[in-house]
Amino acid sequence: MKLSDVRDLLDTALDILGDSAGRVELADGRRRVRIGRVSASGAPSADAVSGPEGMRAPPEGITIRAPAIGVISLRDNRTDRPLVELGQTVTQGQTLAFISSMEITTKVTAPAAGVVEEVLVDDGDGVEFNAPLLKIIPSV
Amino acid sequence: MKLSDVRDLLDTALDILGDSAGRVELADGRRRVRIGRVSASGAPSADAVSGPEGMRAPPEGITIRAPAIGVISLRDNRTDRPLVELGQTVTQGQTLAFISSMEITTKVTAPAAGVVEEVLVDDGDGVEFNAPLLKIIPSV
Amino acid sequence: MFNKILIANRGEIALRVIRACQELGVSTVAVHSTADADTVPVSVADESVCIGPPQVTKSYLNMHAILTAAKLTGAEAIHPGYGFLAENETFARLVRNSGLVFIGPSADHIARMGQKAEARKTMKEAGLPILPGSADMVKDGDEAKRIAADIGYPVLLKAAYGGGGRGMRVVAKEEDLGPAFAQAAAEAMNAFGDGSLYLEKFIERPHHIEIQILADQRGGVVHLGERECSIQRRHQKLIEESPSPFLARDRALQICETVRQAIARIGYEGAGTVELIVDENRRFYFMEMNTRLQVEHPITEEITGIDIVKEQIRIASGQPLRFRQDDVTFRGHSIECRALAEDATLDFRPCTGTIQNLHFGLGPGIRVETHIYSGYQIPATYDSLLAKFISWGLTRAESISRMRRAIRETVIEGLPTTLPWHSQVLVEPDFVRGTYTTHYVAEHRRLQDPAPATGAGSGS
Amino acid sequence: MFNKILIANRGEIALRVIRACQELGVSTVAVHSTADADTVPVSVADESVCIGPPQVTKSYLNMHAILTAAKLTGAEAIHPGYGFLAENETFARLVRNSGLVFIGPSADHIARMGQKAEARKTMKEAGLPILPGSADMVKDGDEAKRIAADIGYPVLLKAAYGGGGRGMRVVAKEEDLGPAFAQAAAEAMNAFGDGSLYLEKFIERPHHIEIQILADQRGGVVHLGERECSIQRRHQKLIEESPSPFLARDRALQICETVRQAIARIGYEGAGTVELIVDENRRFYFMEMNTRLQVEHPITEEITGIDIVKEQIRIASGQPLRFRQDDVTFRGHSIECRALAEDATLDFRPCTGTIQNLHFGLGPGIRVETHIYSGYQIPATYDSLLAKFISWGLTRAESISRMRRAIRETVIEGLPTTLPWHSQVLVEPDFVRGTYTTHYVAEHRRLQDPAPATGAGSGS
Repeated sequence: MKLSDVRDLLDTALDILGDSAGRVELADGRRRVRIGRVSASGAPSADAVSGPEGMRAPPEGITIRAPAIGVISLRDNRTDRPLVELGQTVTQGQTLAFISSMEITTKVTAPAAGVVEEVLVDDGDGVEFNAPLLKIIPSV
Repeated sequence: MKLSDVRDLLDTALDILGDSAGRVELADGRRRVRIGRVSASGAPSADAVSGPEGMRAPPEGITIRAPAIGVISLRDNRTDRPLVELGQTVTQGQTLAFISSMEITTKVTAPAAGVVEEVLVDDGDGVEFNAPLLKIIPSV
Repeated sequence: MFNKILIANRGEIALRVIRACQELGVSTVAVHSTADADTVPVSVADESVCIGPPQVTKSYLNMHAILTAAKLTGAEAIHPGYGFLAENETFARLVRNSGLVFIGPSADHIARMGQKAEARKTMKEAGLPILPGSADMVKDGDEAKRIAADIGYPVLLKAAYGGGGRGMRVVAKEEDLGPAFAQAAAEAMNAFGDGSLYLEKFIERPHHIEIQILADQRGGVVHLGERECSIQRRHQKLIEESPSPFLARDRALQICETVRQAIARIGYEGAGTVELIVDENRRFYFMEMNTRLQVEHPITEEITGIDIVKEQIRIASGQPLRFRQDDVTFRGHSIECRALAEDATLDFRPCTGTIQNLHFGLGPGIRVETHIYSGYQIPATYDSLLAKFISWGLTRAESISRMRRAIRETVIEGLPTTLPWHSQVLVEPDFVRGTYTTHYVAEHRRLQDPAPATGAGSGS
Repeated sequence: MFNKILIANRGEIALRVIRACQELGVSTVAVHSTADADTVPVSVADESVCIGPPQVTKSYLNMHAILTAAKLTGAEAIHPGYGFLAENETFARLVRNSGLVFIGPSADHIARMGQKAEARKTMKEAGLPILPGSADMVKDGDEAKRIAADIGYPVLLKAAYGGGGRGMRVVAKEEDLGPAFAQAAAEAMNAFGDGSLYLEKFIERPHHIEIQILADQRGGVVHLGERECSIQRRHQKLIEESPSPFLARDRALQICETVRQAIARIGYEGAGTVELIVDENRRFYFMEMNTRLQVEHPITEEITGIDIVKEQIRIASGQPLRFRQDDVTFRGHSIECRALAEDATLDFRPCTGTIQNLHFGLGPGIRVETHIYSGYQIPATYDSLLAKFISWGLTRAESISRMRRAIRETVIEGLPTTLPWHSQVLVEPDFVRGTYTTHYVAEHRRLQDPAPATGAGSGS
């Protein structure tokens, strides 16, 4: 089974089994696995911009993809605090994540200023090259 | 090469090499071959029915196909005269040709009364099952 | 060698024969019905001739049309493939009387082997054991007991004019024979209007094993080993393999040699297959002879390296065999899976449809014999064989693993096929161990259950 | 045996290795660039991981990305295929230092065989003849004459830092050597800024013949016969065959055995190929060793029945070879034609395009190794190999006739391929007779002429 297949499968599972926050916990005594789709609650939704002045298209989200294969870290190495939170406004060039592949660590930075709409991976996940990591809605 | 390919090839050759009657003669000392496309001069053409009353579609020709594989004879066995001529009016059930396959001879008859528009084979040709032999324009 | 051969068949076997001709530098004429105009053999042959409408009696069984096609195209010989006119003595005679060569045995041999009783008599005289039983119909229970005492229990009572199991009884001991005879006779009378019964030795765990023979016009005869064909349903083979996993090599070669000598005695010519029934104790009995190419001939080609179709053509052209028995070597193991347009979950119900998407898993040790292509519409008129998957491996295990892998990679969309069933057989323990008999399909009905969602193609 | 193997390659060879793993019951991880996401090996593998963008340096040559993929998926071993990292000593070392198994020889053997001079020294010590010549650069015409007198005329002068024929002279007799030396040195100085020259024996009609070796971790070494690979252009092979039509069987086996013993002496492990140059008199000289699987390995598999890729994996997992030299048998003849996305009429110019229509001529004795499918877009980034056609026949003539027939039936539309050229070679008298050398492609340039309208695919 391919990584993308797993992703699709989990997506379906969450639709069926997920709680209100879109999360499922699986535990078998020895291990506990939490699967969650990170919802874009803090980000402006398409609805929010509709209305009298809402005829223009909603701002398009930018998907930030993995620049390398490796293990993703969403936390600051020293403080252990999340690098970014959902709904947070980021500046262009701001560090969003790190990917470690063997001894090499690659920084994932914001290509534009904007608001973090979605985080598509969990801290510690293995990610393929080009895998979608986060979505940001660029500031207009 | 298939029989149908040969037919197409000959068709093209006739377009290029044929005389005004659409015939070509090939001879190599030992053998002489005449290839000819039988034109439908005697049959009413589409042009003939156009004009003020010509809005209806031209009468559709019926293609008479070989009911068996074999060698075709377009002549009366006893008189050696052609069974039908181009432009000739035939009655339903009239014998148009014979196909001999081993000891068996199959009669080709007109499925409807009409005018012989086109003869697509030469006397003595080998024909496949279902090969087009003649076209007749049925009497309306 | 011939200049031009007409192939009086269709589908994969027509293509197989055309390829053999091309390799020999012989021109080919494909004959076809109107339904088969757009098929691969027709497009690959040097010439093609439409001989009739879809109905086989008016096309592929139409002897006059086929002979006329041969005359019109100047073909010198006719290869009948298998099925259709391949074992028709009249056709073989007609072809020869027309001054053409029939690629196969003499009409006399076809005739003799086509009659079951005559075939058994001939081969018994030639030295092959025959299943013990009543030579003729059995009068009554007492006569049955005398014969049974002679051949030993268990015995099988069979309706002379029957089929489908009616009027059939297996009897294990003498005291049951009287009542069984009465019941079977009554049942046969009821079903077929005639209560006549035969009696023969009952083989509890039979193997259908066949021996491939090649014989030239000068008395040269070789065998190409055996094929195990026990996996059948309604007498149609679904999987064949060579060598047989049931026979030790020395026993197999012993049987093959006995058959070879018998075939030499009857003066047979061409390719032929001797079908045997082999019992639990590896005793064998002659059942019948197929005087033609078999569907499953490729597995023998894979292990011997000999192209049986080309040898048929060489023999028919008068050439002697280019090898003697000692020159025939056997390497590795080969399996054939017949992908049929049938739904195994509905008791192998034939299906039609259009091939929507087609991809064959190929690679090392895999040969696919097929005439289908993406967009090909399977006609309901003809048989259901879509493709033969033939695997070869240095060992039986390798041959199985390659077949699994090839089928797993294969995509045939547009209609059900037997491949999901084959996939399940290829991992089923009795098959993997090679311990199976002609009862295999019936004893493993659960393999016909609809496959789980993970896909029956999964070979792991 | 391993539980999971990562295949660090793409295209047909990735598929070939995945199939071998599946037959061994080993899980597979396909790594791929973004350009290769929709390819057959990616879809057939149990898992797939995207490791980088289309550029090979960032994907298929990206050692860290590949090792990371292995770590993330839990693969225990890495098969490098051919090309890319297959002969990269650093990668082999990195893999082993990461606690994984590199399916191939030791980094030391890769390193030693990767340096031409070092490889020749090693194999000379191990007992293989080396092309006679100056070990070092030649000072002047007088030294050249002394060496030439020793090794015999004709000799070849070669620019030490050159290529493309500049600074190169063939000298047939001593009186011409002085002037030729001066000219070649001047030409080399002009072209490369250095006039240094080597001198070696000139082989007028050379054959490129290679020996396939398998060596386990316990000193077991077997050869699997030779391959004749003389039909090349710009050092890329276009047709290979086994056995070589140039060598009598006893001479071929003598050479193979000499090579086998030499390989045993250097303690090599895994599959490997020893490339030889063979002269008019069947004398052979070691040229180089490829410490990996060769593109043309299938022809050896066809005649020996041994699955070289599976043996590579077994060896890497620590298993001893399951056969000794005496157990290796050779049957028949096999030919490979490499169908490349190149236009032979434009001096084999590489082409790209989308496969529009695809149909492979299959049938007896034909194996096709390919990753292409109908609708597949050939990326310009990678090499031009579309499919390998491998034919087998009991004789060389049968192998050739089957290859002709298979190519004639094959349809690959959407871009030019080398198949029309191959079709012409397969009926060209020098090829059919088997009398060709490495000059074949150059000496038969007319085969590169645009084909007549009747179609180059016509094999008759």
